[in-house]
Amino acid sequence: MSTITWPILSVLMWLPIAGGVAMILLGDKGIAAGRWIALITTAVTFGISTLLWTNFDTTTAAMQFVEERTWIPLFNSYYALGVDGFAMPLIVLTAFITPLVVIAGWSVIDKRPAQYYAAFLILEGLMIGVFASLDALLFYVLWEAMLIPMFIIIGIWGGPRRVYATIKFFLYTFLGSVLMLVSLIYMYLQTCDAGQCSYAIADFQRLPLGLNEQLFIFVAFLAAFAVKVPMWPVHTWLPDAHVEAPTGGSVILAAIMLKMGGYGFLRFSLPITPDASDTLDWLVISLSLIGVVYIGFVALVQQDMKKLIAYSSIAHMGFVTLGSFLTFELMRVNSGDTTGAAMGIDGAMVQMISHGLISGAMFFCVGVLYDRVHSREISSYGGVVNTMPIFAAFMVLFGMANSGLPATSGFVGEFLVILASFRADFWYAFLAGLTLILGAAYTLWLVKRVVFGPVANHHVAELTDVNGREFLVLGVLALAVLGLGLWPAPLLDVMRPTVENLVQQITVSKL
Amino acid sequence: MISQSVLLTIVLAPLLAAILAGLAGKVIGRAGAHTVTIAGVAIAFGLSAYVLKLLLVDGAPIVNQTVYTWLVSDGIRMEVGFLVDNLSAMMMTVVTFVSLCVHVYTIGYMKEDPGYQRFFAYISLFTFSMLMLVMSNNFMQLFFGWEAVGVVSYLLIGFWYTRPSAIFANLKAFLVNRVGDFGFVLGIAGVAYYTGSLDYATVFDARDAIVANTMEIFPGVEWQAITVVCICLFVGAMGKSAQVPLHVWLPDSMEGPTPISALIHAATMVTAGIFMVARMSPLFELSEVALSTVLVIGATTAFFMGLLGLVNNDIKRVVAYSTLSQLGYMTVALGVSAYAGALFHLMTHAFFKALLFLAAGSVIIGMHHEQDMRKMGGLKKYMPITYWTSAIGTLALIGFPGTSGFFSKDALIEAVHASHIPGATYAYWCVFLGVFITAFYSFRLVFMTFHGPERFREVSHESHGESNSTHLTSDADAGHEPDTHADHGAAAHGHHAPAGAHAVAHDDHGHHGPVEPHESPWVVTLPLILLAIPSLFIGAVTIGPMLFGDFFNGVLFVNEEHNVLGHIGEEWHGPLGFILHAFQQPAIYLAFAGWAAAWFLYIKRPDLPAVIAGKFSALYHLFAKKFYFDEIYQAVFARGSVGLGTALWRVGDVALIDGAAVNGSARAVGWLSGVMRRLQSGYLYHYAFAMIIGLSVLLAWYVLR
Amino acid sequence: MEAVVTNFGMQAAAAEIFLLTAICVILLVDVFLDDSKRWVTYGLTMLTLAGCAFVTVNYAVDGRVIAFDGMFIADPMGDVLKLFTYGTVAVSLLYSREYLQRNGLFRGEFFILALVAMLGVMVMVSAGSLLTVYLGVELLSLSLYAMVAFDRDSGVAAESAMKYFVLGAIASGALLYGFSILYGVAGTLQLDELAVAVREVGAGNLGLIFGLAFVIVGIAFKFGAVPFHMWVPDVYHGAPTPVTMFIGSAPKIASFILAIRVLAEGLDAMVASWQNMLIAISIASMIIGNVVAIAQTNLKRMLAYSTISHVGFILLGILAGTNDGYRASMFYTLTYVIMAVGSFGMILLLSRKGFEGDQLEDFKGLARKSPWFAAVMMMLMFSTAGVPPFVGFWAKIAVLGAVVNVGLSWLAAVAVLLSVVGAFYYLRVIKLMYFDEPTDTYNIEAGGTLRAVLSANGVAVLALGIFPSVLLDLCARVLP
Amino acid sequence: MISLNFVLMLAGILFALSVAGIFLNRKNVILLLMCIELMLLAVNFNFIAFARQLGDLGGQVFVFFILTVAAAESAIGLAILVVLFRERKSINVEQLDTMKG
Repeated sequence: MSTITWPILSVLMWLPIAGGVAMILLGDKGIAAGRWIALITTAVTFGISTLLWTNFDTTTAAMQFVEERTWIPLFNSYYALGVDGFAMPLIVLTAFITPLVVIAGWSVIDKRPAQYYAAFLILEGLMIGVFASLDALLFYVLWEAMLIPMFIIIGIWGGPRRVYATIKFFLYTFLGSVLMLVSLIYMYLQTCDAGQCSYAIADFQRLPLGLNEQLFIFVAFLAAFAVKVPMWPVHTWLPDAHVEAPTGGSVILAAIMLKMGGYGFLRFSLPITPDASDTLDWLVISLSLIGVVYIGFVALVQQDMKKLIAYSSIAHMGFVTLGSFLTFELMRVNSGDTTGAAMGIDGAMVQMISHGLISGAMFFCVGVLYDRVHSREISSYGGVVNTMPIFAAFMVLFGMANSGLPATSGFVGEFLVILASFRADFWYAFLAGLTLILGAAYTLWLVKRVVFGPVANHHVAELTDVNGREFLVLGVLALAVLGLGLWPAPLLDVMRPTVENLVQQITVSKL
Repeated sequence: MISQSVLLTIVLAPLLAAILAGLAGKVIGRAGAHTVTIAGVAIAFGLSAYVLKLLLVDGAPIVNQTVYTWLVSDGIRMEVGFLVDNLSAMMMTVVTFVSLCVHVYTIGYMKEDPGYQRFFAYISLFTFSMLMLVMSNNFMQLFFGWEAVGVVSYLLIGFWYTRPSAIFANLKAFLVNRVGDFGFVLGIAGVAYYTGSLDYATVFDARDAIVANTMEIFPGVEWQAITVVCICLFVGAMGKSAQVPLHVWLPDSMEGPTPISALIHAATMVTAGIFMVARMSPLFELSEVALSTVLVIGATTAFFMGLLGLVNNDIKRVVAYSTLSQLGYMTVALGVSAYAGALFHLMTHAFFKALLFLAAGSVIIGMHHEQDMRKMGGLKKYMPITYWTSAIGTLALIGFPGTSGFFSKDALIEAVHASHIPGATYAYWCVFLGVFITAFYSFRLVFMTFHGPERFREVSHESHGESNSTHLTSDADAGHEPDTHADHGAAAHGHHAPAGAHAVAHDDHGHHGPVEPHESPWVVTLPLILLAIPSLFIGAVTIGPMLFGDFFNGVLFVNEEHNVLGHIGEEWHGPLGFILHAFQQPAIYLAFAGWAAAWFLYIKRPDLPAVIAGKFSALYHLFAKKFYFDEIYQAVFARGSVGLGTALWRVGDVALIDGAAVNGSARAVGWLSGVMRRLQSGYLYHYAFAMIIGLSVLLAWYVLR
Repeated sequence: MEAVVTNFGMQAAAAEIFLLTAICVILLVDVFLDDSKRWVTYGLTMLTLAGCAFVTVNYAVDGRVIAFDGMFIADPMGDVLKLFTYGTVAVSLLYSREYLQRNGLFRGEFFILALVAMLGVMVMVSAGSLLTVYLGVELLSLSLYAMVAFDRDSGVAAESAMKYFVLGAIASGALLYGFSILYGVAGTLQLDELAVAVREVGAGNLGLIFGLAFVIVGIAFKFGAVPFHMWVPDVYHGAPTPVTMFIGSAPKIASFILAIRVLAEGLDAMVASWQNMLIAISIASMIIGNVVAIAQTNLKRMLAYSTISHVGFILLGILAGTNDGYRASMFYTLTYVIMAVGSFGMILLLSRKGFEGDQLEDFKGLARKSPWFAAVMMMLMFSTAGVPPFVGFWAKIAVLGAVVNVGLSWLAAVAVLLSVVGAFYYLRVIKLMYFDEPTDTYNIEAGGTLRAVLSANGVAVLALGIFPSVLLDLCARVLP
Repeated sequence: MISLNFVLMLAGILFALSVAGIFLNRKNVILLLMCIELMLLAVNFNFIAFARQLGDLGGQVFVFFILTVAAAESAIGLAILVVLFRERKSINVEQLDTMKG
């Protein structure tokens, strides 16, 4: 087991929050020091999170680095943290992205900078907490609390229609999650009937539930997670939120917040309501496929760079949901044989991580341009390569990654999911595979219109290439994207026991 | 014994060179850039040749080893590894050799270009990718190389990124290739499904598992799984090897600098599809349906794409169409299970087609980046080396007895003739007539370029205009900017002027109106000579072992009933006998006929072509417009998907989901609250009344139930 | 539950007696003070509250003690509620002082009325018989009527007072009518005997149900639940802010205890009947409250509607008819009181001479003027909206748990969905504070006390949100 | 001998009257106060009748309290009325509508 004896997860969760509070107290006057506080805090957090990876026991599906303290005796709810193969990579991703966000905002944010960094730091802590919590109540609290900083971030530092966007974002996601709350309470009461009241997710997973109960719970979860992912047709908050959010906000939103939905499916929906998932997987799968294709076409015609990338995020997240829900169809088609299920889930997880890196990078790229020209319209660019060759190189690289080029991380997840879905049904693979064409089409068309071509206007003519700070951010992300693409094995090794355990878990009916 | 380190060096030398030239281009400078890359490729070539020798001469065992495990998921182990047998060794050698020549050639061709280092980085990177493709021992890595070469070709077609036509062409090329890759991935998925592995050896051993299965893709229609898989894989090949209907990208790819056209779009990358199908021969052999598909598509490409070469006046595009048609020939060979024949033609074609392209490039240099053949003529005496080398290339292309092309093509036609699978007859006629067409347009090119009056002396504007009219067709689909001459002029000189500016381009064109052609520097001519040698002789030397010998034993797999080559091989009495035998066949006379016709129309009676074009104007335009493929694709797929996207977005997202559902409900609530607040009328008696209502409801509910 | 019955129960009612005495003293003292010395009254009031707290703690009971021949009940829940009432009143008086002084309302009557109203609450809390309940209700209501009309120079105040009065009178009339019927059927006024009698008569008895309907009207009115809510917006709007704050806080505890004493203890056998009635009422309240609040531009009025919606939630717990339910409702009531006091405190914080600060616009750009208090308001709003990690969330989850537990999951679903609608107008306040720029340049003039208490109030909302057990366990202990 | 039901009916009628009076009357606030008194009287009838029926003093005691409270209530009501009149120069119910919505 892990050699770490101190409460590493609590540190990961509370260190950034403490940093955020410190920033608030420090205020805008001491922002010069404040930036460094923010950077150091996040960097240290990332450092610690790597310990999580290095000390991770890849032989077991059990929760690791577990901490447990009584929190609300009346509800038998615990402050319980722990990670498995799903949570750990996502936590590391979170800790990896946030410092980049801090760096990216370094000299760009001049409006209430202290609060800006504070919001991001607190957000980071909460997000790590969401991934790490083993107690459903704690999970829900953090899940909702997470909305608050993001609400503020979009609302204060966002674009012209920020208010509409941020309120839409908040209510959309809030609406999604309240039903989940009801079903959590319901399950809690079921555990009470079973004898031992508990909010522990593990107990929920063990909880015997009838099919109808499961269906209701599943739908409630679906409402919560589908909005977060987001899946068609509850995706429309995302483009607005992305377009209006400041660069950092978009990055966090795309890179991490969307992953919570996928994580929720893996942690809650599938293990808690396997039979309902079995009954309704057609729904999730078809929504995912619609997402991939429909959204692919929609992305094609976007005139706003951020909107285009936002839509592409939706399309890519379609692979996550698709991969996660293949198991049952596989069993149906191949007479109970679950081969391929694990591959689908592997693919989903890898896709989440890689999309975190790529979409983050894409939004950073847009941010770089936006900081110079203050326009997100594709039409106001063209021939950027002439004035920003280095940036152009990055943009092309990430564009290629976004269209799923082998040797970039974007390929791995999609490849695995397509392979797995072929086992379930040729047409799943066919529709999913269309992303090869659509993804390339919208991404490279974007690249063509923005990066290539003759210098379009005097703004472009006056552009200056990326500075050291931007180069650092983009470079680090580029390395991560290539690294994961060239050698994804370590990531999959970390997840394997957890994935296999999940497959084994959901193939056993609760009825 | 072939050590892994050697193989790694072969692959990594070009990669490192590329990285060095790409990232440190500024530092190491132009000379540095071409030195490192050439060094890298030279090393790769040397070692490849060494490996080939080890295999052939020293009889070293076939290498099939893993470098590292890419990932393991659900029991399927995906690895990066090398499979080096005669096939891949041959490909490695050819690729590195041509690549080396092109590297050297580039020094001369690109010397004025500001993107010098970038260019060398790209072509080295390409070499790396291509090597990864051919040396792979599993599908995953194959697909990696497959996509990687696609990307490099994307980057290189768009090398002059300020030219709208160029960046249109590279996007087009990538997307069309992606359509192929889409099928390819499905094929790979199928393989993985039925065999549970992506490793060649394992898959081929388990191929019976695929045969055993059927798929019901459309309800009620049972398909042979193997057929589906093979056709999916072949779709990939169609994309890379530009087979109808996925051929549209190749002519446009001529937007790239000429060395690229030679290396990528003639010699190596476009043959990846052929290579892949040959690699998969154990699978394809099991599905006659798939083979017939391959055969028919290849035949169609061979014949109809050849026709287009007849009318085009852009020297590079003529060669491009001949490439298309030759790829068709190879595909036909695959279709009749003459894999060896296909690979043999692949090799010879690699040499002479690269030669032709580089020669064309040399002409273009000599003509100061003029590509319109009608502005050339009589160049023979100005650029002799170019002339003779390209003459050799042309002879090889039309299959003049004794040249390498002769052996490969003739054997190929023989094979088709001998085959009996469905579609063989059609295919035979296609390739058979194709011979005439090939000869015709090839010599048309030679005559228009090197013989006849020196048309470059008079600057004829109507011809210029006319040239656009036909020439334009290749870019009309680009939807922008018909005057591609402007681009050629402007960009090839490296002025990165906005291509929208016609004026600039015209001046540009104007001031080098009448030019004095000159022979190209040695860095350009040396590769021509180097390539001319194998174009002449390699065929005679290698036909024996490659077609009828045991060169491909254990690599290619041919079902007995398909084994046409073996059938031909029965009366194989050495190259000389083959030549003699050829004279008893009609094909060769067709070739001569084509030659003669070209001579008659373009030397004897240069006025006739226009007349004929006028007579058969319908046909002429059909050819000039390339059967309207681009127009149709543009209208259906490009505009179609944009239209669909707009519809889905405006109607689906904006109107329905957001407008009606989301904001709609918000508006509804707002309206409701506006209504409800009126209940709060402010009048005391209303309030009281409300209470009474409430009370009576409660009472009624419970008392009067 | 077995109970200690003492006929001579002075000490059970020690707090009430002390308070009454204190009121008389203050009344006398105040008469002899001139306006410059009003702070004496103020001080005495505070002392009285402290004294009450002391007495209550001192004579706290650990079981159910019935005194005055069953007229008076003292139990732990009562003690807790009383202590909370003292606290609430104290805090609201602290908030109010500056406003009152500024507007010439800093007069003895205000404090005396407040104390009397509080006495009414306490009587209700300890009511053991319908008679005591009625006395408590009237004691509270009458003082509140007077307080609303307290600002004699304000027309709206007078108007709202009149509306409040008339409607309140109708309500208490209905309540009494119901009582009389119950009395007639059950033959007793004692709540505990009533419970027994109802069981004998049978919950299905038409007479009882008839009476029950009237009683419900009375209770619903005191809560301000739809359709008996009409007075709430106007009174909240018209009354001077301190009075609004007072009405919005302590009396909620009274309404809660009223429902508990009468329905849960007196008529527990009829749970089936009043559960259905309350379901209808609570859904209506949540709908009207949340939806109409959206259209408001006056913060006091908006909070009035938000009160209505919260009442819907409180009723959810009560209608569950289980101890969890009552506990949840109690928790909800207490947290609601904390949040309401805070929200009105913010209005008082913003108010200046000739500036009420009760318009939503007045909050524009507060985050620029005073980040800290903007944060406090944000916490209050999110808490009121029921967003974790603030205490309001726990109130909601407790109530929902109780409802789901009695098999009314659908009701819980409806409730949460409506709470999403509600979230919108709380978000709007935050939007005004954070996303909009200030329209005026005035700074907050409020004094130290107000600032300190308000800060504490805000922090409490967060702290209780992170460690809800503190309060939850308390409720659990007094309502086992 | 008058049976309980008659009294109850009377009380009910009185109550109904008072209620009707409250929301039918649109002119004078004073009338409202009267109606309220009427309502309380109806309740008193009930209590007394029941008390007599049950032979229990509690009800009658209750009545005394009600009477007292009613007195206080109308006192406060009139006080508010005075304030209102001072401000609005009118006691017309229909003019009590400055606050709505």
